[in-house]
Amino acid sequence: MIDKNVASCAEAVSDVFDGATIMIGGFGDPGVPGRLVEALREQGATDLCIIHNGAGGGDFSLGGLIQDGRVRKLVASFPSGTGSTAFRERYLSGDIELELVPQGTLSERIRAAGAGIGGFYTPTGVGTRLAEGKETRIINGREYVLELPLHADFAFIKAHRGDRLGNLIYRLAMRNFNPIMATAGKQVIAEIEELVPVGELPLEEIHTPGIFIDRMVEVPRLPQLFAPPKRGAAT
Amino acid sequence: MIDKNVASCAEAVSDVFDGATIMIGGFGDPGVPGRLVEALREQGATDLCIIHNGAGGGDFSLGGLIQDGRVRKLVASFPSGTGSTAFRERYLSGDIELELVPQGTLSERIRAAGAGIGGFYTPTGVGTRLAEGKETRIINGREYVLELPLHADFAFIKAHRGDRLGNLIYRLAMRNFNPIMATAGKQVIAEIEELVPVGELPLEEIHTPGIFIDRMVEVPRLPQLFAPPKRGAAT
Amino acid sequence: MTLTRNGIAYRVSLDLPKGGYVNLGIGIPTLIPNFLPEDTDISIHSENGILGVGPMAEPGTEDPDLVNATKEFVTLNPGATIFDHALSFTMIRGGHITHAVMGAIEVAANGDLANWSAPGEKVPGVGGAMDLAFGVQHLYIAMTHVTSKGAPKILNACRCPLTAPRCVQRIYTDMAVMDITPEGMMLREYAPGLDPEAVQEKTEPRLLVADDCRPMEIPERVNGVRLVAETAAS
Amino acid sequence: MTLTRNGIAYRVSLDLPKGGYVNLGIGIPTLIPNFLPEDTDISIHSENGILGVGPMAEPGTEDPDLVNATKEFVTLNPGATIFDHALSFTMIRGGHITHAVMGAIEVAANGDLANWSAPGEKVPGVGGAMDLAFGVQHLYIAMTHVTSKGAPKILNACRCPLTAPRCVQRIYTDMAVMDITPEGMMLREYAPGLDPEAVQEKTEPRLLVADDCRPMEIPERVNGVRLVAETAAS
Repeated sequence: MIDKNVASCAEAVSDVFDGATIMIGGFGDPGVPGRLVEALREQGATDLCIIHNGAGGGDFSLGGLIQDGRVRKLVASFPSGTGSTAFRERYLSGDIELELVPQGTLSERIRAAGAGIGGFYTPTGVGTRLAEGKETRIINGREYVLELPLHADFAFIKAHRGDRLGNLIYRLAMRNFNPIMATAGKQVIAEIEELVPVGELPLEEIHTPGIFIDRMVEVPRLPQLFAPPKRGAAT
Repeated sequence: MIDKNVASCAEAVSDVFDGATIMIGGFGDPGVPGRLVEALREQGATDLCIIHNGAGGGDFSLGGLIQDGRVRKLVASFPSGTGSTAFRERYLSGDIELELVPQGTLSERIRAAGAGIGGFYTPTGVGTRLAEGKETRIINGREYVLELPLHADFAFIKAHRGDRLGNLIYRLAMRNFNPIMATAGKQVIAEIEELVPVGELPLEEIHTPGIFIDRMVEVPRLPQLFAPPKRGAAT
Repeated sequence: MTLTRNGIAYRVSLDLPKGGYVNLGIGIPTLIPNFLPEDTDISIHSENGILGVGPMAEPGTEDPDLVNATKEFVTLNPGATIFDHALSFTMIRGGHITHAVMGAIEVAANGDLANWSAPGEKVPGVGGAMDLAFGVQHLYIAMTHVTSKGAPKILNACRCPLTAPRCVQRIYTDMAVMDITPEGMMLREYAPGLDPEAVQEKTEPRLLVADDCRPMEIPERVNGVRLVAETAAS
Repeated sequence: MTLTRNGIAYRVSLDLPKGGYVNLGIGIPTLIPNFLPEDTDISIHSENGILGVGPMAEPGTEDPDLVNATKEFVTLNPGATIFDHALSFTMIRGGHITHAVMGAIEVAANGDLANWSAPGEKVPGVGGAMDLAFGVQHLYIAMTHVTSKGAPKILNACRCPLTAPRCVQRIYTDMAVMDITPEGMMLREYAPGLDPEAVQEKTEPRLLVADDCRPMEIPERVNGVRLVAETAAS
């Protein structure tokens, strides 16, 4: 019987190696696998390349990992949030490299990696600083820039409910980058809030089929981070 | 108040013009908007280019449209099914043009059109007859072929339930090409089995957000085409 | 007299059509939903995967899993949908979002937009601004006409790094409504009490004046919110 | 003695690992699920957007919305998932499907595969075969060793149009199990009662014989289904 569940976040991230490239899901707080990232801080791997929409906040999760000096490079669309103090400090001192990518291009490059696409042409960025040095091409009268897939050794994602096969459901805006990062990491590790028996997740509502998931760990939702949804439609 | 519902299939397809390119969803029977295609047969537009996985069957729906001599060109991955007798006959007599596309490339080209991607590199087909004459390129040591988006003037799709805003839910294997074709047609017309009030479709289960839908028509499921699902998990 | 920030938002709201799919940037655009009639069925899009964003959540009722692209806690309107980033940017890049309204640092006469990298900003961040500027059907700018130091923001050519070239269709400011046309920037409306010359004075490129150019029809207040500033323009 | 079609399917089933994600083509591969132990948690993938395909539907209980890629009415196993074509081919092209088992018209010594366009077939059709051949981690071929006229199907070079070059990893036939290796085609196992020479006789390329090459261990019947043919190979 296949059971992708592991006992702890520490076990889930135990094989992350120095120099690894790691995708971290989430946008703002929703969908960030914060406990996995905290376990990675404990685990010790360093010289990491992180792919995430922002640069984390405060000294928890990605913010803490950056503050600890463990991140060599960040690939992000919006690392300039006011809360991203650790990144700001290390970026301004030249201690971290930044690859700035428009958000839609970031998401599409991740999807391309997961879908076996070798590259794609997007209009986004043509004629701007973010396309400088990149190959462009006119197709049907419109100019596009060639963008390449973003692969990762590991993807850390977060979901609301999951079963032992790795089938996952996200809640509300927790979804964001998580389903596409789940397709793009060589090893995909899911932090889930609730493990349920196989067959309990409604078939047609499963957002991420288990095929994409290598390991998962149940981290019950913290009560102080939870307020009940306000509208019937929202659950 | 926005209400994308129209009264009849005839009204839904009334503006299809001669020479139009039309995507038709479905794979096998599930998800084929057969009543819309039948209304199109009545409507009379001809010289059509149809994008569909197969070539239809018998003399109903796409099979009938081809039999009526209304299809100039078919873009498909598997037009050779034994039931596709109308296509076979017209193809062998040279009366219909065929663009044969591997199924994954067909799906990705449709998605690219919907997602504003100008083209993409896929490994599928490199070194085979289906990539002959196409541009290839080596990226990270692997050879890829450049494929371009497939746009359409109209997309005919089918869903199980929908609300007046165009939010749609598919049932079981009815989903297939429908959600991606919904993004790729200039005018997207949905045949739905049941119209429900806004708010009734569970928020996180909606497969196609209404933004992609222009018009929809309720065509109640025919009892003789329905057998109750056999397992609890399957509904 | 010039418009307040709410006044600019109100004026934009009049141009958003029933059933539109609208992405709103930070700043003045976030005030727009307050002025939309209830029956417009306008769906507000948020890059992080929401269509049908409702009002901000009341304090104490926030749902930690429900934020908008600015990371504010929001609610959902009936008929809202949730999706992943790939589909969210399919909506944007694929041209399905009918309107985006965003702020700007600079706009040029040819519609060039600069709003992602300000002078002196040390940490760059672009978010979804570029995809929106390249992808949506109609890009509207809502901003103050001049900088806090009184310098023009509507220029002959942008000096800051571009978000996208030739992307802006219409500009709404506290002083005027202007369209980018093939012939140049065209003044459509000016704030009550101003005139085309007063707008031109604060605008670097030469303005064309539309045949039907007119003062904005704008109430002083709506729902108790002031739309027209109490003091005259500086 | 040679294997029956069920025998070939049985032999393939022994090599599919626990927890594998397997796409099965038409013909012999469709017989494989009958031989998988219940606890393998192998998920059968169908191109039209199903992972976790179960047994064929019993007559009278078919669900019209639930067919596999061959358009047969199927059921779903617990834990099955449904998705659209984009995600289905993300699984295939992105290398997430661990195994595909398909039939072949011809296989060449270098692993070239031809199975989408047969000689004399007038209407071409490719379906998902090319994406599978280019995308999956392990591509296995399950087929009869020779054509119905007795001609070899394992050739020095394919004559029919290729599905994909150098894609096949292993071939299972009624006579043998062979691997494509960098050195050439290597015989691993032969049907009970045959020997390497008998296999070579029906195979165009020169076969390498593995050091541990051996007769297949295969029961005559499983669950009443005959795995070994009653008559000797022609």
